[in-house]
Amino acid sequence: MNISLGVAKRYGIPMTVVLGIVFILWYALAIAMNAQAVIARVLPSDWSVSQLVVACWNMSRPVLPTPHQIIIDIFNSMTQWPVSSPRNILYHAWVTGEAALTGFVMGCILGIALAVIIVHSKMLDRALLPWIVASQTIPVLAIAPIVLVILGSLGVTGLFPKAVIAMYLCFFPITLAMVQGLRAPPKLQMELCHTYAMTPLDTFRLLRFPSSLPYLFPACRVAIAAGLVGTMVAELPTGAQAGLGARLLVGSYYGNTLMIWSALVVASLLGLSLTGLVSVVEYWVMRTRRIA
Amino acid sequence: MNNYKPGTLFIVLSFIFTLLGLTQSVVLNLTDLSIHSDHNTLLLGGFLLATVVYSCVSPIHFKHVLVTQLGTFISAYLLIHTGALFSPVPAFFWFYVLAVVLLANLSLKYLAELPDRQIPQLVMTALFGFWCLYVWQLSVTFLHVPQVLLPTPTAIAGALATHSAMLWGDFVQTVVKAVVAGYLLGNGLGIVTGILIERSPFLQRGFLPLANLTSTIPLVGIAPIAVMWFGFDWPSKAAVIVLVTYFPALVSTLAGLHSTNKLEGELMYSYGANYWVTLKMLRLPAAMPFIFNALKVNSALALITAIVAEYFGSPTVGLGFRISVEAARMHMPIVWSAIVVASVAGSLIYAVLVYLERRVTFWHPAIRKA
Amino acid sequence: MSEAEANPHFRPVVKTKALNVIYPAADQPVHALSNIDLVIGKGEFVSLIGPSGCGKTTLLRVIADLEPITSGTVFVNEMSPSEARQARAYGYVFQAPTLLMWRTVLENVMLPLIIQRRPVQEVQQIAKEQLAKVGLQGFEDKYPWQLSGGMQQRVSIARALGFEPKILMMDEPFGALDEITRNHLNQQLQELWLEQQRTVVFVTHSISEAVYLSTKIVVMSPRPGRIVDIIDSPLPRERSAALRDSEAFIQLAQQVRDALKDGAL
Amino acid sequence: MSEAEANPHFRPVVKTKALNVIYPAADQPVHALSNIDLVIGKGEFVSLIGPSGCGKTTLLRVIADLEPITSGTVFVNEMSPSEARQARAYGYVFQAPTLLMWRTVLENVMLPLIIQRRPVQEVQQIAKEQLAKVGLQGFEDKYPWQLSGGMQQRVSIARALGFEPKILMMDEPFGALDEITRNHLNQQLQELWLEQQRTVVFVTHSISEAVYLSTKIVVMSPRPGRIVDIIDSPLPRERSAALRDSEAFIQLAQQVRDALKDGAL
Amino acid sequence: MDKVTLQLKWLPQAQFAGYYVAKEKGFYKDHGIEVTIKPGGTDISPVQVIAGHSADVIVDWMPDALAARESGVPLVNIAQIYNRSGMMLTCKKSSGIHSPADLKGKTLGVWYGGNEYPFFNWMAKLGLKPGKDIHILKQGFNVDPLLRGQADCISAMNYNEYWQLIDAGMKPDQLISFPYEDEGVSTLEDGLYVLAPDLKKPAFVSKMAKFLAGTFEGWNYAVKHPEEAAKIVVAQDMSGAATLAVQQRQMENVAKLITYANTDKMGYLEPKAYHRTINMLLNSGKATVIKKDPGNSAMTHVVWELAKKE
Ligand SMILES: Nc1ncnc2c1ncn2[C@@H]1O[C@H](COP(=O)(O)OP(=O)(O)OP(=O)(O)O)[C@@H](O)[C@H]1O
Ligand SMILES: Nc1ncnc2c1ncn2[C@@H]1O[C@H](COP(=O)(O)OP(=O)(O)OP(=O)(O)O)[C@@H](O)[C@H]1O
Ligand SMILES: Cc1ncc(C[n+]2csc(CCO)c2C)c(N)n1
Ligand SMILES: [Mg+2]
Ligand SMILES: [Mg+2]
Repeated sequence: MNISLGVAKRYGIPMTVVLGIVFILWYALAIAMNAQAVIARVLPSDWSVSQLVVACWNMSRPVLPTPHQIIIDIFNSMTQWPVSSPRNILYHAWVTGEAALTGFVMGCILGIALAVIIVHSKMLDRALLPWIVASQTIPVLAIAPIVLVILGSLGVTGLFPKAVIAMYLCFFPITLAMVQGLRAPPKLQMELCHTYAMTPLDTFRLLRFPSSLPYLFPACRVAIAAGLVGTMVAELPTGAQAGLGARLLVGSYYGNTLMIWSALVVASLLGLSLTGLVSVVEYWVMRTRRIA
Repeated sequence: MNNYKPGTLFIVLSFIFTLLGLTQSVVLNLTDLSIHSDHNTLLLGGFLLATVVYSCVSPIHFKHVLVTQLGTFISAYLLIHTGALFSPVPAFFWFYVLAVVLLANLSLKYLAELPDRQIPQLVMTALFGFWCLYVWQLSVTFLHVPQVLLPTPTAIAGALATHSAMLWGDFVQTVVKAVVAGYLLGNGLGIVTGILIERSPFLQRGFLPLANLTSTIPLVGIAPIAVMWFGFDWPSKAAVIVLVTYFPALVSTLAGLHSTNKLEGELMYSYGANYWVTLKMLRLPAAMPFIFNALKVNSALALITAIVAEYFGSPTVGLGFRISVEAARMHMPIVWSAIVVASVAGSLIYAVLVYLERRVTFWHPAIRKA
Repeated sequence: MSEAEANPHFRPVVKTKALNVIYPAADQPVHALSNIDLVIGKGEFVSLIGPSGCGKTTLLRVIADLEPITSGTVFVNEMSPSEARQARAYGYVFQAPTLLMWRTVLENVMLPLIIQRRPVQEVQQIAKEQLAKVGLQGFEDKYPWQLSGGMQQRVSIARALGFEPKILMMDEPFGALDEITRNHLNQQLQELWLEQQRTVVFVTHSISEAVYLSTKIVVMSPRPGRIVDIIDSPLPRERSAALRDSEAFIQLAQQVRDALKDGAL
Repeated sequence: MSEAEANPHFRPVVKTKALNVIYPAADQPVHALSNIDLVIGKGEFVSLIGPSGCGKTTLLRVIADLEPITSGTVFVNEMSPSEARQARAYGYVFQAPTLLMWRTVLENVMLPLIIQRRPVQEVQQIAKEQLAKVGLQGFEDKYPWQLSGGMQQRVSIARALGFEPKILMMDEPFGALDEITRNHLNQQLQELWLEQQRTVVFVTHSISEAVYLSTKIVVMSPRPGRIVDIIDSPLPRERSAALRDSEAFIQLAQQVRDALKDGAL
Repeated sequence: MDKVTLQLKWLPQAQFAGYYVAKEKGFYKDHGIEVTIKPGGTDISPVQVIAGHSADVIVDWMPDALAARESGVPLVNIAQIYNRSGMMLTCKKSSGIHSPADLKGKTLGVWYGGNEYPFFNWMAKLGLKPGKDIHILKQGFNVDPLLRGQADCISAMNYNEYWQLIDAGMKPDQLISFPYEDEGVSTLEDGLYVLAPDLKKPAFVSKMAKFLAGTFEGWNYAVKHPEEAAKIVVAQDMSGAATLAVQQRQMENVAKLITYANTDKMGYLEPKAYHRTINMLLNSGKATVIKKDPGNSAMTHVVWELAKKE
């Protein structure tokens, strides 16, 4: 209770100020960007400035929608439809979040497994890492349809193919961080284990893995955000199925800017809560360690 | 002396698979007289066996490792020829494939055991890549995977050669224009803002949560908007890159500036050093490993972003344009050749960054060791 | 008021009054310094000695404006510690060597001088001399991680000496050194102090080191961290190696040892 | 052959012959150990003493299979150091405390016992006893960072003792401690060694510590790292605090001091 | 009951109403088959799906299907749903375009991904060289480029994008459209394609005949009842973006392209139209889609005739 109050005090005012500035800029930008279309298609020929401003901020197919339009759109979709309806944005957030989390878990497993074999195999250390780096320069959007089709031809459909794409984006930061983390134990600690003639498994369990946790968690935060992007990318080619990615696509397809921005905002909030989830786990796991 | 040889498991398995393949091919030859390729399958089996046995008895020294490597190459070459004789390929062929793959793995393991100076990193990486491509080629060819799903590496290489001029144009459009401009601007702004707001905890507390929020905005959502705002040509791609690279650079710069050791900070403090001196002498050098991390992560991110953004509208040139258009035309070899260009460009940028990082943060424990 | 303070030439450099430092902690706050009254005069060599955790480091840090105090007052040259720090009064040698990994040994020693914007020629000259004094000539162009822990600490010492600060604060600077090097450096420090009449506040665990170097020995005791005795040294200001075997030396050492034992009770 | 080795009961535990360790370096290789011939018998307490950089740590590391040798031979219990290590013959206390910061003090002490897959009950029991022996009862559930440097080092010592290794290797274990705690732990170590007849190889900078603890003192000298003298202690195996003031003690200390001085020339 | 999987070419919309209607109204079931309809998406290529054996039959446009044949996927048209092409180039009158000749020097949005061939053919006919006489943009999947003034003309389907422009506030008299059908460069759009080897299996052929019969019934019904068809389509949309008004209007426009609906020739591929499309593709400028004339191998009436007997 006390702590959350402190956090609110420390962050409340600065965030309000910064957000306030952002909103002011946003509304100003909305006028600048929408004016042309508003003048051409909405306003009567003898318009006044105040009419222009109001019209720009409430246009039905704006170039840049205003925050209140987005909030109202999200609010309407959440209140006017049951959660199980495809017209409720929460439904899409859930579909995306579920796949992203699954992919994240798979990415963690793959990422850690790769790091472990890289750290323990001289050959893979020298031969594999550059290819892992190269793998990340392959554009996901290009391979997503191929992966979806190939998995589809193997009879795998639904959540899993999306999770695979998410995994592809997740594992990389985790592998990099874990390779670093598993090598993080100071020389002296490794030598201590050496003098005890610890088995590699014991060394991993008792020293390497715990040492790597401070590296793992920040990477997890990056990874889960990347996984979310991956999931949404995977939802693009499959078009009209559910998910925030699909919302982005159909919003764009039907020229519904508000739908795009609502999906974007909800995606960001979803990303924030997923990274928050990782932070909570981190706080719990690392509670006995000193904050440097 | 400890006489355990690395990769014993690989030797044993490879040996078993060779024998399995050999016996099966002999049986097949005896039962089905219509096969006239006996000498070829037997030659392959014999050669494999010889290589496996040689690698088992030879010590791990430069020359012997090269012989093993060479034997593996010849076996792999014979394997392709053997496979071409049959349609569909017989079961023993796959035993040979397994044996060759294990042998390739073994020969790489031996190379890795040699001192670093004898075998440069690049050679290891290239060989590993070569064997991966080899397995890819074999599987696609002999499992009859449709080309529209996955082309063979040779087809991709062919497309690279025939369309080199076109791909060069795509490379210039996407990498030289969009990526370079967006990357420099995004990272530069991020680092500078990081340094500026580091002095103000107030701004940091206001900015960082926002930075977290925006870093979770998917770029696939921003790309269509950027095309809408900044047009079809490269500036819209650069704009998206600025947006996605800005916050990682900012956050890492801040983390780096905060990473200085307490004691070192107190030392400068006790000297009464002012902010800028401390920044120049202590905090920026200490932040460099973090900044380089961001630069490395951002390099891959920038490239992918440029390509993805081209999906949402582009002039008729660019790697993303090429990939999306040719994928729809079912010209998979061209799609993959564009992907190869993207990967090579990305890997080169990454390699340059790693080189710079080694020069700048030579003192960092992780780099010192190497 | 101690004997020395009664001296008409006595000019206080550090003065603490009813000083308390309490570290907040989740379970139980730690009373690291309790009611410390201490006066250090100009040109004095003061050693803080006491068992682990008695607050020696904390006291040093308070004087150098590195730690906020909970109550009481501290004056350094009639100023607050913060003002004294900004006037570049302190040279601090930490318990662990604190070298910048990206600077060579020479560049590390040059650091505080460069911050003072002295001409580079002169700065290099001074740094080289100081390195020679701690026996590290020939290591100028090495990086810190290429040196042993003891050598690194010697670089830290050279750095603090080159700086010519009004007050030299040393937190167990010789803890990582062998007896011979340590004695050698003790002697160097002694000569330097004699020559320059600098005020030194020195933390040590070694009774003989404290006795050999100090004009005043502050014996401390933990839980709560407090001063149990302040012993003014009867030894002459100039000290030689032979002194170690003298009666007065052994007697003073015994006095410190007893004070330590008393404090432990 | 030394006096002790002539003894029919003498059973060598460590034996090095013409041992050389040269660290390659870009500019000039460092000859860290040069032609070391050393025999350590079962149950001996051997101290390595010498100035900074003379190769004490390196010699310890070679024996414990932490450092490859350039030439010569090393045998430990008639085995190679690597085999001896795999037989879990070593308990090593490093120069700096080497605790895992995510394990409590008790869990840190339990570490080597756990990997031997001993029953948890017993392991806890032993760890608690050992912590009590180094004066840390009541700190079992603290984390290392909640302890001062000296306390951390005591945990390291407890950890090495609980393990009951055949050879106890200690690299300046008491360097970070104050004199009182140090003397106390010296005495404890002495009693323990007497009781369990363990072989100990001990690195120190302190002459009195070496003399007080050892049955054999190996005096080393740097550039190149070599043994200048091996002094068998004439003192009785059992040592008491009073011994420090005895004639024999002072004489032996002087002998070591002289050997160190000779080596320095 | 036989199972059939159908892969659509694009998002669920009235463009594919017939299949959804047939499924929802039980026409497929009446013929003894169970049909799974997989919606398409922007980058899901139906050809890849059928090559990966994840679908039995796909909806595709003929240029795409013929190009796929040359990439090694032997597609065969078994029925042609749309008899007319709905594709056109829509321009803003304000940019000074009144006839195809005015396109010179203008910026044109073009759909790539297999849909660009008729356009290039047309430009070749007009003698306009891409890059020199006209500036080309790869148009995304919406009409923004025209609305934002980034392009003077964009590609549009007369049943969809054109109406999005209207919905965005453009007036019909501000726009001018050049339907490819009128410019003589049209190609055959939505048709049903299967893999040639499958057609050798009698069981597959009879299954497909049942599928066609159900499909034709579905389309005939949808053309007659656009509102009900639109409702069915909207119910199938999982993205929650489709609206009844839009889909109903689309259905009405689509109906105009299925000229054989509710006649005996429903779904019949006119060989003349087939060959016209092939000829167009063989002559579509520098990079032709297909290099060889497939003759009659890319079409068959066998299944269609069997379906008539169902
Ligand atoms: N940052 C801190 N937070 C909480 N307690 C602290 C902190 N720093 C020191 N302490 C506690 O304050 C007391 C005094 O610590 P200090 O470091 O001054 O001791 P010291 O005399 O220098 O000991 P040593 O000889 O081991 O260096 C100790 O009990 C220590 O545990
Ligand atoms: N990894 C290394 N690479 C190069 N030189 C080294 C390395 N480790 C030690 N040395 C050098 O070898 C010599 C012996 O070092 P060692 O650490 O054994 O000394 P020591 O007697 O333990 O010193 P101290 O009392 O300072 O701990 C020194 O000159 C040192 O600089
Ligand atoms: C990215 C992209 N945009 C448009 C089309 C063309 N297209 C094919 S079917 C169809 C339905 C019409 O509403 C449209 C527009 C495409 N294939 N890919
Ligand atoms: Mg201290
Ligand atoms: Mg040492």
